[in-house]
Amino acid sequence: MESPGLLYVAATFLPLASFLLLLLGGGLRAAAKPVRDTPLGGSIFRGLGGDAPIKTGAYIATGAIGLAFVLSLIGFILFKQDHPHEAVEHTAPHQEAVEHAAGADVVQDWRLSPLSLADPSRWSVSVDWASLNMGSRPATTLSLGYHIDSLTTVMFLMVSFIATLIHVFSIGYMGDELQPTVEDHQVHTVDGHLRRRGRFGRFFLFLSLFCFSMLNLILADNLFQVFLSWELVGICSYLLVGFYYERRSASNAAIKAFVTNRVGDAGFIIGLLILWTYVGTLNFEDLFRKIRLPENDIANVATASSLRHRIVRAAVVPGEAPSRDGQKLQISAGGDQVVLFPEYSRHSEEVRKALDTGIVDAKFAPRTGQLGSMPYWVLVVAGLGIFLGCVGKSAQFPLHVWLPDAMEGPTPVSALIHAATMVAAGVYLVGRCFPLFTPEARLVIAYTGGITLFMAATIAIVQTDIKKVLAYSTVSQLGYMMLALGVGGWIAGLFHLITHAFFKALLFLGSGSVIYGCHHEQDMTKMGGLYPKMKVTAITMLVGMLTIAGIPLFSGWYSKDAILAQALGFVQEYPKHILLFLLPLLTAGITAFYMFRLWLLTFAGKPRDEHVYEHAHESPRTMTVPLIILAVFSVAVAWGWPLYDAEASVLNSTIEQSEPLSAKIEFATVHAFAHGSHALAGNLALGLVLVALIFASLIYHSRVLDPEEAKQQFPGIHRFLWNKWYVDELYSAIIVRPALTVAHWCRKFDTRVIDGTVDATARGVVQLSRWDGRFDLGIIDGLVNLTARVVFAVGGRLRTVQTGYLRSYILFLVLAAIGIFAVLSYFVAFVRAG
Amino acid sequence: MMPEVGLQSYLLLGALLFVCGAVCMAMKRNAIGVLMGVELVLNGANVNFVAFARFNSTFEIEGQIFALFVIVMAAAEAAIALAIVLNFYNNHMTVDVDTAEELKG
Amino acid sequence: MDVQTALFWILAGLTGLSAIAVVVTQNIVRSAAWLLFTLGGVAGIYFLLGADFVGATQLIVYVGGILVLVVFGVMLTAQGPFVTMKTSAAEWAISLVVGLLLFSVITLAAVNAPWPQDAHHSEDMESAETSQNSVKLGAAFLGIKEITPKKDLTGFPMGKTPPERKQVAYLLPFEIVSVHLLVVLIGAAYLARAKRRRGMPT
Amino acid sequence: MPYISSFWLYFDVLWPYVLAVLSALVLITFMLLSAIFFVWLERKVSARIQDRLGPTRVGGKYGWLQTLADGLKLLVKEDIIPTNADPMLFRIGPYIALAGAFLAFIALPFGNGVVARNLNIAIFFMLAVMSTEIFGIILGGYASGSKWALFGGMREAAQIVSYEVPRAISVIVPVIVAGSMNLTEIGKQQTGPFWNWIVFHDPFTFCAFWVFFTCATASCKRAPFDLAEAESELVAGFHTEYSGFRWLIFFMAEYGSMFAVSGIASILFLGGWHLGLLPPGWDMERLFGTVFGNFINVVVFILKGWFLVFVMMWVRWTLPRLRIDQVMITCLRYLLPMSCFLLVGVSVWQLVAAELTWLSLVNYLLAFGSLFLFGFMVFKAAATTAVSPTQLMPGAWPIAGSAGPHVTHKA
Repeated sequence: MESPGLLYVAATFLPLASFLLLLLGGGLRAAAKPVRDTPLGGSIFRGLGGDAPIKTGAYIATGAIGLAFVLSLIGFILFKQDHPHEAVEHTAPHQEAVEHAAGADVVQDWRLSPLSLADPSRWSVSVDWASLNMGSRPATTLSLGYHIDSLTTVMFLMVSFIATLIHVFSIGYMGDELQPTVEDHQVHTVDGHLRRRGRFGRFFLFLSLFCFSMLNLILADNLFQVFLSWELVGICSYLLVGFYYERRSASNAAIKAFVTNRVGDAGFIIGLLILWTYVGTLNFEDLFRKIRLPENDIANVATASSLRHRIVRAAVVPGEAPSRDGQKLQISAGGDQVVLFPEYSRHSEEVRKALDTGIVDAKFAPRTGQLGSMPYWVLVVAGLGIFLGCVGKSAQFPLHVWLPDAMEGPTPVSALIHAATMVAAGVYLVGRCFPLFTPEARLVIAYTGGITLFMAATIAIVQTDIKKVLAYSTVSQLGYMMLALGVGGWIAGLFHLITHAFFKALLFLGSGSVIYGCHHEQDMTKMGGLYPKMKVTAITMLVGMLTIAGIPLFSGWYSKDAILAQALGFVQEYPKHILLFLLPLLTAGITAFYMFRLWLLTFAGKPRDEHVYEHAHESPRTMTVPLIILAVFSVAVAWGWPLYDAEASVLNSTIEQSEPLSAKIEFATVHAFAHGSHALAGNLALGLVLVALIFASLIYHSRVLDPEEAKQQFPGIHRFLWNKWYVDELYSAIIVRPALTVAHWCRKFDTRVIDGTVDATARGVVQLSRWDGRFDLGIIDGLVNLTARVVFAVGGRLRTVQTGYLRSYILFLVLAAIGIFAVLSYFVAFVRAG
Repeated sequence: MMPEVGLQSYLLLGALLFVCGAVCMAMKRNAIGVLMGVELVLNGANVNFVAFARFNSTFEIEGQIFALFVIVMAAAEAAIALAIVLNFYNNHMTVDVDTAEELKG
Repeated sequence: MDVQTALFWILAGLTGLSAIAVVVTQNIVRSAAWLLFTLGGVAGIYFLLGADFVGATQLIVYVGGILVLVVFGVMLTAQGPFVTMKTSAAEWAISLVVGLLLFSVITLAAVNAPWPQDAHHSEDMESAETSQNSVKLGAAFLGIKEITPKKDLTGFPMGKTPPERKQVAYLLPFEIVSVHLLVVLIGAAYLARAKRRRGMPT
Repeated sequence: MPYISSFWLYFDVLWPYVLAVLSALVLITFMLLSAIFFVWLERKVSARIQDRLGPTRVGGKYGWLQTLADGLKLLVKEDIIPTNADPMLFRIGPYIALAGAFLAFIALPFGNGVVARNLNIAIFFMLAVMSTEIFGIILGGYASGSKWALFGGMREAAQIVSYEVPRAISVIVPVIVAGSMNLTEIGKQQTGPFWNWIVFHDPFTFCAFWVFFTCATASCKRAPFDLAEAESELVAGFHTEYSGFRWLIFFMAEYGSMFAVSGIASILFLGGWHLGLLPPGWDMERLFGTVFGNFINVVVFILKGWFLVFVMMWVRWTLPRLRIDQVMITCLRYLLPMSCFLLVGVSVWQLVAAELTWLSLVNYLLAFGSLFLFGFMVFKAAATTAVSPTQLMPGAWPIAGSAGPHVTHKA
């Protein structure tokens, strides 16, 4: 195949096609509705379902995403053929780094950056979408393109696979929406409950659009395209959270999610604009090549410098005033400038000269082959800005508040968007942009993740809504990933992203199955003892629970251990950041506790609500089959040989292929420590988890300890946790209320002063135009009309001359001839006489 | 006695024919009458041509040739005029030119 | 009074009176008959003027062709047996006045203008051997130069010498005219062809 | 103008008038006489062709004076003008027709110089004035106030206007050969033996003669082209309403024009007033002096004309009448292209024959071939025993009781 990357493009556009098809169908149906009495309109209207929604749209959407999955599977196989995995010898970290630095003169091209490929033309294509010119020189170019590397392939597989399963699940779960009239019991109107038309098709319409956006986000080879998709998934999230928009809570949650994400996106835009301004490109590969010292020079010879893959900082040479077009910089570790390398650095002699002399001739507007510079703090801000975007999307502290509320959406949406894929986009982007982050930014990432994971886990302990528990669990797990990335565990973080996607989808779908079986009852306190009623759901949920808790040989165990080991390694390197290890370790136990609590409250014990219990039933096949599949994958997705080795799995090694060398080099010692203390960290966590499991079963199963007692014993802590650490209240106090107050005053100013001024002006103008109108009508129109009337009157007289009678024309002709004769003869006589 | 017959006599005859033709055109309501008027006018002119050819040796040839041309043109004119009259009759069911007043002011 | 003069007055009287009769007659076919006399009289005038070829052409084209065509037209468009269309007295009066005006203007011009005359070969008509009119005409058509007398042009502004006259062959113009006539005849046949009228009672 | 008191002093002035009146009288008398003769001839010819005897009583054995009697009858007949008719046009119609036919005689030479007016464009003039004849017929047909007459007039107009074209073009063919439109000149060129006649000059003139004669027959509205007076369809065509003297004048015009076109044919093609049996360069004036020679010329010319008129009658009573569309098709689809082809052909012939002298052999070939054919026909006619009206016709129904048809074969 000439360019297998196009498979991924096709896989991306399939959901878009499905979206457009459904949109067209819906539009046609809506257009045909007023004319459904006519034969054509009627046939179109009834063909598209008539009054009741039809399943065709769902099949189209499911088929599209299923085909996308198949395509991405083929692409994955082709990619693996192109990029065979090389066995990594786990030797001493320093030794490997040194060998790497000095030994291999010729390095494989595709290891230059996370996005470098063996054969770029096969796997990446970029087209210019818009170009901004400054004079004759192209300033910057917005391009659309795809760039497939191993991370992309894995993400593609994960997203398309889970999305396919969730599509299938949704066909069953959203069955209520197939009715012509749906009664929404949660919305009260003056006529009782709200009655509306089923929105089956619309749901799959949004799902398709979301799938396209998410896949396009993964596919993108530049930040601009990522941003576009970012906003698209945002709007899909908004639409799907507010799917039941008649419910006030749902619409509020949708708005909250959207607005919170806006805060993060503001940071994202700032980061984008900084990079655009200083670096001049948004393409990942070009960005990394400019910011980090490249590995190879033009002759493909390794750069003989210890600064390879590092951000090269430099300080202004004292006494050298900056000239018009550039400045002289001296490379130094603590310098306040960052050297920007040429985009095609391998073609540059300047780079070698700069590295040899230590003096950089940085231009303000570097041309091809020239070096540039940007202030270091700006790069830090850019990294933090992009991270802020990720914080918003991945619901990290302090922007985590929207995610639990987003559970107002239908459960498949929660599973797909708000657990498995979209919220992971933030983590994905941090991983993708990893070389952009300075050590300071990475530390912020790590601490953000640490705080988030702990806080969310503690909140999850006291939640009673089954989906809220899972939502906070998601926030917590995302925190794990962020922390892993922040401490240099690039592989661990993204590894956890993949495993988490599977088991969290499983858990959400399981909860969806429970909710469906209990007739949309989400409160765990009303459940209990459901195991006999829904065995498949219970068992698959148990598998998911064990996975997230980190029981050995379940996939979560591998990834969580890797994160903990990475954190431990980082703490060994930098002991003052001990909190970065303690928080996740403790949270591992808490996670096991609250998940087990969830399962026990739901399925074990005696039924607490007879009504719910009696009506509970197992879900249909379309829902249980995805559950089983996801359970299998949750267990086995990270398996390799030997079974206990996390790094032996195909998943791990595939992700490892695209690990940026900068991460590998900068965190060489951390990796080495982590490798050494892997067992220690894993054992500590496992111990805690077991303790937590026992504790949970004591409380919620054996009833040795009464949870109500505990609640009364620690009322402060319980209230604190119940109120989710008062974050919402804090926001309300410091942001929402002041903003409302200011808005109130602004409104008053607007209505009184500005509107008053405008009204007064308008009144004046009206008065003026009234006079003008009179002038116009009376004098100008009068003149015009007078002219017209005169012309009309003259014409009316003159028209009688045009009798239409041929004969009178001849008479006139003869008369004219006589007249001409007369005049001519007069003049001739005059001339003769003269 | 009669006055001497010279060029002027012929010119006056031509003028008479011409005027008769013009008046005929102006007075006949029948389209074919108008056509006859045109023929009269052309004949009046032709008489002048031939008279000049006779009385002015400069025009001995040209006068006659122009008369010939005029006759041939008259034939063409008559043919086309008759075709127009027939069309006119088809459209108006009459040949009264006074009914052709669609374009009057 | 010699024959020429007498014939002129006879023919001129016949022609003029017939022409007036054409105008005055109300019946269109009678007008055509009077027109026949007018045209015949004009042909006679041509013969009298020595232009026998033109006269014969006048007869064959006008009488044999155009007049027959005109009567055809009358017959094809007549609805009653004898078509008459009355003209009002006022129109009569106006037309008469205008016609007299025009006649007086032309008469004044014709009588008062100083026409250059050189009456020539007045006796050429006596016999075929001496009247070479048609021969000259043919030679002129062929562009034989010697046939055209070289004299001053009339109607030229006084005091200016007229340019050298160039001999023109009239064959090409005559051909053009004849082709034109052919085209016109075809066009007329096309125009006048029977068309199926829509919306008309058959 | 000088005052001259004596009559003889006026002679010079009056002589042209006298001459003109005399010529006109002679011509109109000839026309009248020949018309009278033609009427008689027509009756006799038609009778013989129809196996009848025709007039036998008035004026002797052959009914010589039958036409005179007819004319007397017509003259004393009541002159009827129908109520519907337009009286003026009804009256002048026959005279216009007669004038058209008569005017043609002005330019028709009966002998060498025996012509009322020797015009340079005589043949053109004749065609022109003969074309005015139809106008009288149209007027008569229109003014009669009868639909039959109107139809007849219309047919006449359409037919003659159409046939004028090939007639004129086929006239130009001998004119091109002769190089003149002066009929006297053309007649003079055909002096001597009969192979000098223009009809034998070349194949094109030979064909042109037949075309011309056909067109001439048609333009005289003679059968088989007598659609204007088709008695089986239109009662009597344009002269349905005419009676008496006016009717007579129409017939005089018709017979006059018949002789006129026959005269044209004989001058243009058949040697004019030349007998055709004299050696080359000889003519009657040379043999018998100017006056007597010319007398013989006139006789020869008139006999030739009469013969052609006889042929027309022969054709009339032999061939059935065509339909009007066949008449028009004959003209427009056959005669017109043929005449055009002949015109082009004779022009080319004149150019080529000037170079290739042996082409004059065609002349003799045509002349003697025609003579042989003519002689053969005459011999055939003479050798076949005439079938008298009293005998049975071959192929007729046998009379009951008789012994059957007995046909007398030649011995």
